[in-house]
Amino acid sequence: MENFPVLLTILLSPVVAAIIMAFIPREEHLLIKCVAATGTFISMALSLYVFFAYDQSLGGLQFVQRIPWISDLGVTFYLGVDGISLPMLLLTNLLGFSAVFSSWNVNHRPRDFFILFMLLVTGVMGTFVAQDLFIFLLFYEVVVIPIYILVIIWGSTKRVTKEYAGMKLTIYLLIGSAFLLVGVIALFMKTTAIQGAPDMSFEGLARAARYLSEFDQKWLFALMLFGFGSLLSMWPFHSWSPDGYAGAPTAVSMIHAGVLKKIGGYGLIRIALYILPAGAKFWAPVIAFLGVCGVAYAALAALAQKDLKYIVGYSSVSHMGYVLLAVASLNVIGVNGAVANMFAHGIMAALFFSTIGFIYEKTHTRWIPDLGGLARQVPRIAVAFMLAALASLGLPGLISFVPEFTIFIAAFKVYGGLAVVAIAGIIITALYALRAGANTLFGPPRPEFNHLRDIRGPEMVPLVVLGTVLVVGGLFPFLLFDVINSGVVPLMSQIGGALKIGGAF
Amino acid sequence: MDNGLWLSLAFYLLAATILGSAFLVVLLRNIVHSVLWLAVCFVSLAGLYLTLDADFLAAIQVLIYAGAVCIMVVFGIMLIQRADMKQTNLFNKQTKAAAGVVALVLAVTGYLSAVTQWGNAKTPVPKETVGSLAELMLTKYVIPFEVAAILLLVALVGAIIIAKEVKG
Amino acid sequence: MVEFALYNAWLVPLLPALAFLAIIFLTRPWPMLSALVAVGGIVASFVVSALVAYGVFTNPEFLEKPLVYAVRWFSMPGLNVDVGIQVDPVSAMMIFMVTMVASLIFIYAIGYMKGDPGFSVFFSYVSLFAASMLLLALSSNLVEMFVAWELVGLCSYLLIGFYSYKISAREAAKKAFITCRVADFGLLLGLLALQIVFGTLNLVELSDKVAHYEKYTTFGVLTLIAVLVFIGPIGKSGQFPLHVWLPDAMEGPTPVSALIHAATMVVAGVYLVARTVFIFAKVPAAMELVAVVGAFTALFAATIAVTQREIKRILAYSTVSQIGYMMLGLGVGSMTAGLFHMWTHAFFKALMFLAAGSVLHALHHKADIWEMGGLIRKMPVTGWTFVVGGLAIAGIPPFAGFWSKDEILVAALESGHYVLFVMAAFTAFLTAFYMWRLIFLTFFGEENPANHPHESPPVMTVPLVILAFLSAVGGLVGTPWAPVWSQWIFFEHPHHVEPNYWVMIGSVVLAAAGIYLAYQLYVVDKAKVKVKELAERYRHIYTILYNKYYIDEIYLWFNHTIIDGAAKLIYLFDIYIIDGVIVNGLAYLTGLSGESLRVLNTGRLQNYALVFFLGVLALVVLLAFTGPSSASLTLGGVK
Amino acid sequence: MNVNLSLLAPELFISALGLAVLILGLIVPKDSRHGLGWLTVFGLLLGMGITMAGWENQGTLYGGLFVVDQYAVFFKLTFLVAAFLVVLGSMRYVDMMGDQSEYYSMILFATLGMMVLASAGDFMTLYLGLELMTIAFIVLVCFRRNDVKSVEAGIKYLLLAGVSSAVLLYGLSLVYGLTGTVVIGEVGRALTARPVPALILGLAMLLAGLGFKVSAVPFHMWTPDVYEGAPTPVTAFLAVGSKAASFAVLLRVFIGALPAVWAHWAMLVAVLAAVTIIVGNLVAIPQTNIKRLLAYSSIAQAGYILVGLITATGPGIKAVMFYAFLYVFATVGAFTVVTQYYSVTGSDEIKDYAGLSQRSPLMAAVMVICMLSMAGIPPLAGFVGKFYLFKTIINDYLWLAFIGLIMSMVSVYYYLKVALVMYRDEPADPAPIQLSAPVALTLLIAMIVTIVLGVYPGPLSEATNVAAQSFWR
Amino acid sequence: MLPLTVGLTHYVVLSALLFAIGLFGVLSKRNAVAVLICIELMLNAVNINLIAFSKYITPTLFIGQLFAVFVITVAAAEVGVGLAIIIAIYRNRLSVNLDDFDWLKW
Repeated sequence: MENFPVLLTILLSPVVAAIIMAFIPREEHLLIKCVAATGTFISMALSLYVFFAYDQSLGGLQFVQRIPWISDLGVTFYLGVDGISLPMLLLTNLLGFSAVFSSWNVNHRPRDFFILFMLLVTGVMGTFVAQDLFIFLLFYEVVVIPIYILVIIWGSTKRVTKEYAGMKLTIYLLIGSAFLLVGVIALFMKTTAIQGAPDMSFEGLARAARYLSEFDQKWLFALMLFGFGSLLSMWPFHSWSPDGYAGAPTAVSMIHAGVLKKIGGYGLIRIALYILPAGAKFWAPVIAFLGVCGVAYAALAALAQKDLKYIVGYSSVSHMGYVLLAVASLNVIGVNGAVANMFAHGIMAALFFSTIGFIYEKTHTRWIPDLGGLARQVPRIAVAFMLAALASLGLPGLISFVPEFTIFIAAFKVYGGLAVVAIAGIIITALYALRAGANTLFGPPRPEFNHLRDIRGPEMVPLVVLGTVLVVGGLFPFLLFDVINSGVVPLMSQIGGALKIGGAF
Repeated sequence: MDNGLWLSLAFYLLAATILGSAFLVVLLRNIVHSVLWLAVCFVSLAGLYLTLDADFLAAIQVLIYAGAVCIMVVFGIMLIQRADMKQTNLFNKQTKAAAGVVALVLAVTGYLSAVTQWGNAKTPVPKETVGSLAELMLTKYVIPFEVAAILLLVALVGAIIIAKEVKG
Repeated sequence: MVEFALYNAWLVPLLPALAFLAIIFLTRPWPMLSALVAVGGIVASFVVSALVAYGVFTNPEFLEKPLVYAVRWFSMPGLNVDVGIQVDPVSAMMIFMVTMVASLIFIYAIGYMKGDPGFSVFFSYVSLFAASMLLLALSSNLVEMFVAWELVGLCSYLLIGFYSYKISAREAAKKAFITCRVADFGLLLGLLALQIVFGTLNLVELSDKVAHYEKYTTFGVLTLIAVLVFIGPIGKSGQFPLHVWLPDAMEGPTPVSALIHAATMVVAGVYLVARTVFIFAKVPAAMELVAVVGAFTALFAATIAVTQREIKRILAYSTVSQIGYMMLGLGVGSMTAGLFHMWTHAFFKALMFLAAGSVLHALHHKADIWEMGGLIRKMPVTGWTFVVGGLAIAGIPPFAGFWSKDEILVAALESGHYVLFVMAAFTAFLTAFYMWRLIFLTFFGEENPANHPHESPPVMTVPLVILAFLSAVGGLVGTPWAPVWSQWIFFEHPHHVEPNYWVMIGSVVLAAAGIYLAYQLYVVDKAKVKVKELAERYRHIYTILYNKYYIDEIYLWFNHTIIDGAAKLIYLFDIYIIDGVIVNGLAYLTGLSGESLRVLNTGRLQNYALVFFLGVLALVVLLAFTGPSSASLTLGGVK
Repeated sequence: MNVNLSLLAPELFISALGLAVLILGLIVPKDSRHGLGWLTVFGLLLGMGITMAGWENQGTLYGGLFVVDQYAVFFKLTFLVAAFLVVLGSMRYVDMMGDQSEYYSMILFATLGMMVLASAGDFMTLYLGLELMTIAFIVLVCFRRNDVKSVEAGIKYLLLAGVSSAVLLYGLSLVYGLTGTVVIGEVGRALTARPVPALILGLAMLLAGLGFKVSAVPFHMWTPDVYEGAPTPVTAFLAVGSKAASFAVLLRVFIGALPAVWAHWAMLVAVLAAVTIIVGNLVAIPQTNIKRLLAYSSIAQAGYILVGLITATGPGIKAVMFYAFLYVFATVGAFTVVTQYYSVTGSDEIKDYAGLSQRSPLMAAVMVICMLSMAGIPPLAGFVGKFYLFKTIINDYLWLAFIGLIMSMVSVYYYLKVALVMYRDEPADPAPIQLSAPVALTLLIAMIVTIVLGVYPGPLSEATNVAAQSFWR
Repeated sequence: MLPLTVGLTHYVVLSALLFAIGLFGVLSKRNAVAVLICIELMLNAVNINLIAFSKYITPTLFIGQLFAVFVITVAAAEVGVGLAIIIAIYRNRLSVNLDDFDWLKW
């Protein structure tokens, strides 16, 4: 087990599943779904193993794999996990596995669907285990195209057409990544000039970037901020997010809102902040401001929505505002909170989208005025919905409370009044989350939904898996935080000099 | 100097013919007339080459251009213009714009060529032009030469293929 | 045994929590079994609590030093949060009271909820509710307390909205949660500030540090923190101006009302203030605030209660008013008095709610007291127990309410809060009046022929009787002559109250006056002419009171006009400006430029040649007029 | 004169092959001319082998007139690979067109022209190589001589190529006049940093003439028309072979002969690259014909490759080579799909590609992957190529990097519109498209190489590094 | 030296003039054949340059002349192919008017 390439196996398991599926006749729906489930299950099981086998006392990168890759770019095929990437990896696999079951009823071209979905999951995972910027970039956009195709075929047209939604999602993120790419290339050239030899690993870049001029740090960080920020749906670069989620099929919404978005936050911490701390320090107030804007703005916008997916879409923009605010606080607590909140939001948003997916599948509508009283007819869906809604509003005992709490501490300490605005967001969040829940699930049951069949069998998997994580993570936050902390502390101590912001309180 | 004077005279004369006939080629409305003036232009060019001590080139010019090319063009015209030849070579709608652009191009090329301090080797050209060219072609420049041969083959085959009547 | 209970007090919240899990995952299909599990859980918890209480109240060491055991919940550099159990007299009293009342309510609910399709779910919810409340009581850390605090809120949400198919229930639940959220926002800010300033949220450590707060922060900040923390209780305990959710919470099943209003949720605010009293004690201004809010709320709610017609709604406003009393007690510096009132109130208010539930049960949920009357003949147990509750709340000795109310009044007077004292005294009069108005209209006078009441089954009446007993004697633990209560429940040093006979007599007179007035108006005057006349004469005041000072309407307006309006505005801005103009606009421009450039490819090859030579010209011009120097200046290019 | 003929082996082999195909066409009966395709394919494979074998065998012939360095060899390999893939993927199409022997020999002679171009050490060889390639292409473009579009494309290409050759020649003649030599290396030594007026003119004309061949804006106008009208395999070969060869010679001329005035032309090339990228990508957006769309996209690609020229350094040359190589696979892959689809349906309109993903998942996948590689989406080869290209200019031409990368993301828009039609829509005729083995092989090669080069570009990167270093030897 | 005395510059300017005339024809004539012969004029302009440079710059090397030979060869080949295409297109469209050949556009 010592030298077993765990991460590579995790990464390749869905790919292998996809390849197997390609050779299954397209009519064998059940077999295809089983293969997909198996592929993601292996990844999930292994990532759970990695999560618990990770030696927190040792910290740092573990399960490392390095293969020289491109010599003149200093690229190594460098996989590894630390406390920051580990939760993200686990999250991806939890969601990947759940999403397969959320899509259990896809009967329109399921083979294509699941093949693309496997690629999507692999791409997302790759970004979290890559420790080399180039390899990170390779995975970074793998996901874009499967998502586009998934949206245009299996998506749904509501306020905007699915074609528009998919295209907007794709192009928006790609343009963001174009800026990121410019930043990366410039960073690469500058660090190569400093070191004399190219090195694309995160550590190598960070080592060399220390000698960058302050000006360079600032503008490079700005580019990365734009790139990662638009992926994180940082206000005002968020408008792809609600439309995109609304157009996407359930599984894509789950993965996209659940983990893909988090690549933005992860990149911001693991790459931008780590490599360019001085730039981060310069831009932190701006990030905080945009984060707070996002929290308040998107929460209010969510309040005005009548389509369930739009509510969750705006809600995710709002929640990512917290992540930004946390990152901007530039201290251990904040970054801990940011990573944890990404994990928490991932689980919660995925459960939300999964549930909405089931509601839509069964009632053929997501329009709140057309819904109501579902709690009586489909109680399990109602449970899932309420779990997600309550997690969304940061109910203690569910996974998102402690992350938000830590974020608030960090942000309140650093930004005071600005943070208060963000914290006030919890009120609006409660308002829209409960309103959505009340108007969908409660009230007089509608006779037209009497025949609905509650989720059962494989459909229960997302609720069970994600709900369990939601509760367990909420009751035992140290499970999550100890791991994250073991990654954040070394990172922050490495860049502490550049930040020169007062340490722990 | 005497020689130079004659040369100058010849140059101006030939230049005037070349430019005049070239103008006519462009301006005339009958394509056959244009081709005829083209032949005149080519012949005078051959004369110009003689003033540049390029007798072999002059010969080729007459043979290939004034002879072969012009005849070929006339054949071509005959194949496609079976009716009246009078209005066969008209100007298109962008003539004015073209004139403007050409004027600018001419101004730029003419000016930039004219103001350049060109070198002048002041060495006479060896008399043995044909021999020297032949030797160059078959030794140092054999690759371009062979390529030219293949090129002609390609052109030949290509012309046949393209012009071949389509059956059925 | 006692030792075991003391050191394993975590069982107290855990047992109901386990009951919750067991019902949800195992016994849900079998209602009676579920009920048994729930009752078993809470009774077991009561037993442990009783042992804990016994252990605490027999060992004065707990007065000096609370028993705390905790485990790490999560930690990172600069932030350590423990979860633990803090056993001291206050928490022991609290869990004892909560488990006792809750046990009775659970048992009562077996009868009350019989036949309800959500029977099992109901018991799972109330179990969770009890667990949360007990965790709140035992918390050793403010974060933990906040967690429990919110869980209590969640359970109240679930229970108020228990009849979720009713739109009113759904809205009431939402309103309760969101109103509390607004308050929690303040509380959360306060907790954050505490953590940031003092670096800990453990109660024991915090109280040590706050004692020397000068080392950490300024007086101003501490004041702010105290005020922020107090916002939480304002919401949770239904104090003005966040009391609006509480009357609406009557939409839940009656046992829930009892649980929420009597023993548990609403007094959580009082309990929190008591738990963090070390902060308030340092900040007189915050104490004043607590006292003023309490007194004002007491009076304010009482005035509303006078005009209400629905039985549970009157009780709800009475609760608001009574909690105002408790806050007043805490605010004037007597934690002893405040908590004492909480203790007695738990019994008599639970009693009244359950009795009211019994009435509603009998009348098939017809709630208007004007349509009742003479019920005592058909429902003697319910009626007479309710009367006991009425006497207790009105403050007639020796019933429980008298002692605690008296103590608060004395504390207010002694601390020099004369205005507040007068307000409280007047409230006492009003309380007696409206409560007896209710009793007279409901249980006495003429029967309404439309009703066919019948006494409730023993499973409901037995708890009523027990509670009536407790309401009668529960105050005896804290009489001025035998101040057992104040020897155990106090802050810093025992608060010994000398019996103040003037206040005693005064309050009894006021209570009697209130009851008499009610008797005159509602019993003697059979046709209720005078009442109608009064209502007519003071029409405006009556309307305002009947409409609860229009506070609900103001909030509704604020919510629907300001918040939703802003939401709508932002949404429109989002889709038309950010998305429409900027994002789609850029995309449209891109497409448009493509379309327009495309037209240049006319298909005429001579156009192409023309463009070609324009290109050549452009190149020449660029080359000729942009040397390396000027070009590099303009486009940042050549080295 | 002692001539090391082994250096000429690839060229000799290909010309022999071309002649053989031509002659065999006269001998072989009409029905079995199909075999000529296979002969060409295997011949090209052998040619690749011969060329590869000469990787270490470097030298110059005739005093620098013919340069065989690894730079040239790499490009020759690129052309041969392109020709190989094009022929392999289009044999059925060619059988439908008829005149196989002429077609294949033209392809081979065009390849020969490119190879000569890659090795050209002087202007005359350069010119003849260029013209050999061009004339062969002209013939190929109007090979479907009963198709109006094909012939129209032919005449457009002929006349515009003639004009551009004249301009190029004019420029070459001026450079010759100024330096007294036509050998590229000697020109480079003879020129000084201060340009005389005629050199400015010559520079502009060279850039325009070669810009025409690589279809740089504003010399690109012929590209869409010719690409649309030409037989699709020819378009593919035109897009990859002709373009790559022209880039090979563009680099040779500008970096080899004109480094002295680099400071003057660098900015020009940068502007040209920017304009090309912008116009190519923007105009591709509204296209409805797949070939036209790919034409505009190839214009944009030319803009990207031009970026590598700007710095006139080893990494830039390397980037150009790298990109040219991967571009071959992406383009041929896409065009092979177009060819195949045309043979089945007779349409090149994008809307007619509806449901391709269901009729032939492989074709749809190859199309999407190839297009996205052109757009530079990781982990496909195009991304690595763009990375190499832009890394050379990032320090001095940041604005160009922004333009280039943002426009490459814009380009995804029109590529995805094709994907949209192929994947979302239901096919009009749901019958699966049967791929013949060679076509399937071509598609697989294109797809796999495009992915592999994107994921593991190490070896190619090494090779291009070596080749780029050989440029100055 | 008198400007009248013929030197290299004269030839170069003459070349430029001829090039321009040819170019004008290329840009403005409708008849495809006319455009073709105008291209020949442009090529001849180049030849003037080449031969003049050959005489004045490298009189003994004959590079320019050789270049001119190749240009003439290629030009002839081009004309051949060009005429073939024109014939083919005439057969298809019954026109040699370049303005008609705009089926391929945008």
